[in-house]
Amino acid sequence: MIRPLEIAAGLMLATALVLGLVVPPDAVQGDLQRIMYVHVPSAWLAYLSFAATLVAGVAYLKTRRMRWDHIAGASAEVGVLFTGLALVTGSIWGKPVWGVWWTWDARLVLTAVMFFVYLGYLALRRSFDDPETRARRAAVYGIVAVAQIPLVHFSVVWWRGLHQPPTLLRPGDPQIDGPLLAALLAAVFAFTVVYAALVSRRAEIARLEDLLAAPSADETVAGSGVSAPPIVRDTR
Amino acid sequence: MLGLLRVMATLLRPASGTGTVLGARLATPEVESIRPRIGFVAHDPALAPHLTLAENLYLVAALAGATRVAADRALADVGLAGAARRRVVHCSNGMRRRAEFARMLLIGPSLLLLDEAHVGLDPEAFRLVAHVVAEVTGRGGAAVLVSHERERAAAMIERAVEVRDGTLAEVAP
Amino acid sequence: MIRHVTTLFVAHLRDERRAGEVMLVIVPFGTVALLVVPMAVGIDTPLLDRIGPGMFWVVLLLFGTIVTQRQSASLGESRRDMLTLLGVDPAVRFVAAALAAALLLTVFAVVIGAVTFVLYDPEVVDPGWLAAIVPLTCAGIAMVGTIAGNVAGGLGTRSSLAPLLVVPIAVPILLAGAQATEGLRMGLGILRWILLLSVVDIVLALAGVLTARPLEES
Amino acid sequence: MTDWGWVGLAFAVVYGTLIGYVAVLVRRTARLSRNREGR
Repeated sequence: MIRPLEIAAGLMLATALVLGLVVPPDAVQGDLQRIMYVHVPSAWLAYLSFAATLVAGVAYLKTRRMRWDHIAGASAEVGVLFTGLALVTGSIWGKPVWGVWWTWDARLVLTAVMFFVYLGYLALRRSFDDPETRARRAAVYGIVAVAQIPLVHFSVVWWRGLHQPPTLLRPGDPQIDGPLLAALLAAVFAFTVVYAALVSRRAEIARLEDLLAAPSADETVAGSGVSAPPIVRDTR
Repeated sequence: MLGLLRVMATLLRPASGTGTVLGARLATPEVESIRPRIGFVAHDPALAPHLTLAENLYLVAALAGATRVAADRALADVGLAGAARRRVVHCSNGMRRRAEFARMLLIGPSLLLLDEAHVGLDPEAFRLVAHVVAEVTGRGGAAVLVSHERERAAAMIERAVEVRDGTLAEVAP
Repeated sequence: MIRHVTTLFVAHLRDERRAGEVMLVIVPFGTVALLVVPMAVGIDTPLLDRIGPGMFWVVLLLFGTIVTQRQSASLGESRRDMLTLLGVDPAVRFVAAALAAALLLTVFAVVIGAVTFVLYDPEVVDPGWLAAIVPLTCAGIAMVGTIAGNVAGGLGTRSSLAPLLVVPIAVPILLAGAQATEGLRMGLGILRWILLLSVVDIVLALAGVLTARPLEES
Repeated sequence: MTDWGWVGLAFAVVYGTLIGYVAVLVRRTARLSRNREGR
């Protein structure tokens, strides 16, 4: 059963794909600039998904409802996917333009650092089998990690400086306009809807997996989580 | 059985239902005021491996606001006066278990929770369990002893409760 | 409260002095790392002079993380329960552990600093500033490491997972330390790196204290 | 490699990965709901 959100996401993705290929090439960079239509949305989602993981983590710690933990985990997994894509497309853009796969551009470095923070977060989540412990520990690390992101940003920017041409990673840059801007915004919007659809589906999977793993009510396991046993008077 | 003991020790939040320990409602901030009155001896002893038995007890004394003299006396009471300077890593399991009993004597809890405390103890050490329990109940406190060997503990039990597939059933002691 | 911190702090240090894991295992390991680098990059002295300080900071971060994950830092579950029942606040446990780690890291830094000086013969940098930069970076690494240790507490994979949790978010600490020393060498202003380091340490101290309690509930 | 070659590569990587990930999610959902009925 495919949800309406997923149909919308599919259609918008298709439109963004077509738009990205048919709009006229950039006056300066030619067709290469089209890579922006996949790179910029991915980079944007790298940040968005991390923010969502933070918010969901805080919400879990407040409400203790597993729903939030599932969203936090799902958003991190989808987030690491887009962060990886942002890095790959960044390299694919860099090779023809600068002749190198990797440039120490402040934003690429920041994206790479976030990529590894995500990997740490996901590795942490996989290490726990008790959902409660996993949710709590992941939420705490998520908060600490995201609290560091602005500091990472400052340190990298001070170190490398922002002397990169703004069109490389800045969405909606004044230098591109008209149809090119429309294609870029369409792509960013489409990818965001795709992100939402993927996260909701992945969170659903996480919920099912937790249900499957949890011992059902009648299978009590002595020594681990103890369900509240009624006191029964039984004098033998 | 560790789960239920840890709930009673206010260390594990009950998944559902409520209860009170020493007058404090579980899973509420109230428990923090009664925690110092709870003594909990779990399976593996709460001892720093590289510190000596005495140093471990002095640490507990410092945190619980007791004196070093009291710590030495507690060690002597459990027959570890001679081994006080020995590092935990060089002590036998029996000696580590006795050090745990010394810790209980030192902090003098109102609620004593012993999880399989006498498993694998020689008879002489088993008498220590009775001694520690008596010390707590003597002061009007309560002791909860979890064990598979009911007969051995029978002497010091007033009430017994059995766990059968998740249900607690009170049985004759 | 302060008494609890000092009591636990002293216990951590005595535990470590007895175990000797930092001085007899991690410090030698850090020294070996500094020894093998020239084998890889060549022993062209001007090059070594250039990369010396950088190697110092990398070894301090990577092996410093191992210092925070040392055995005597990880209290077993029963010892954590004992401290909880004794009324020791989880935040106090964090502060004591982080302080102990910071002190051990500073000692570690001084030793590998000396080793770097001997092996790489870098240009002498104003020790006055270093005396401020090194402890600040050690405090930062200590706090991130202690938080990561608590987050990954009780896991068999802790010693490999914790470094992955620490290093990416410790980038500002590494950059501040390395760029500050670079600034000293080139006579550039380093105040902003010292400022960044202080902000990072404050944020981490707050994060450590505030997350201590949620981490501890089971 | 021509400009269009690079563009094609970037699009293929991004859209290919997304479709691949959707396929993984669909397969996992199917396997999970089958397990839940089976219990």
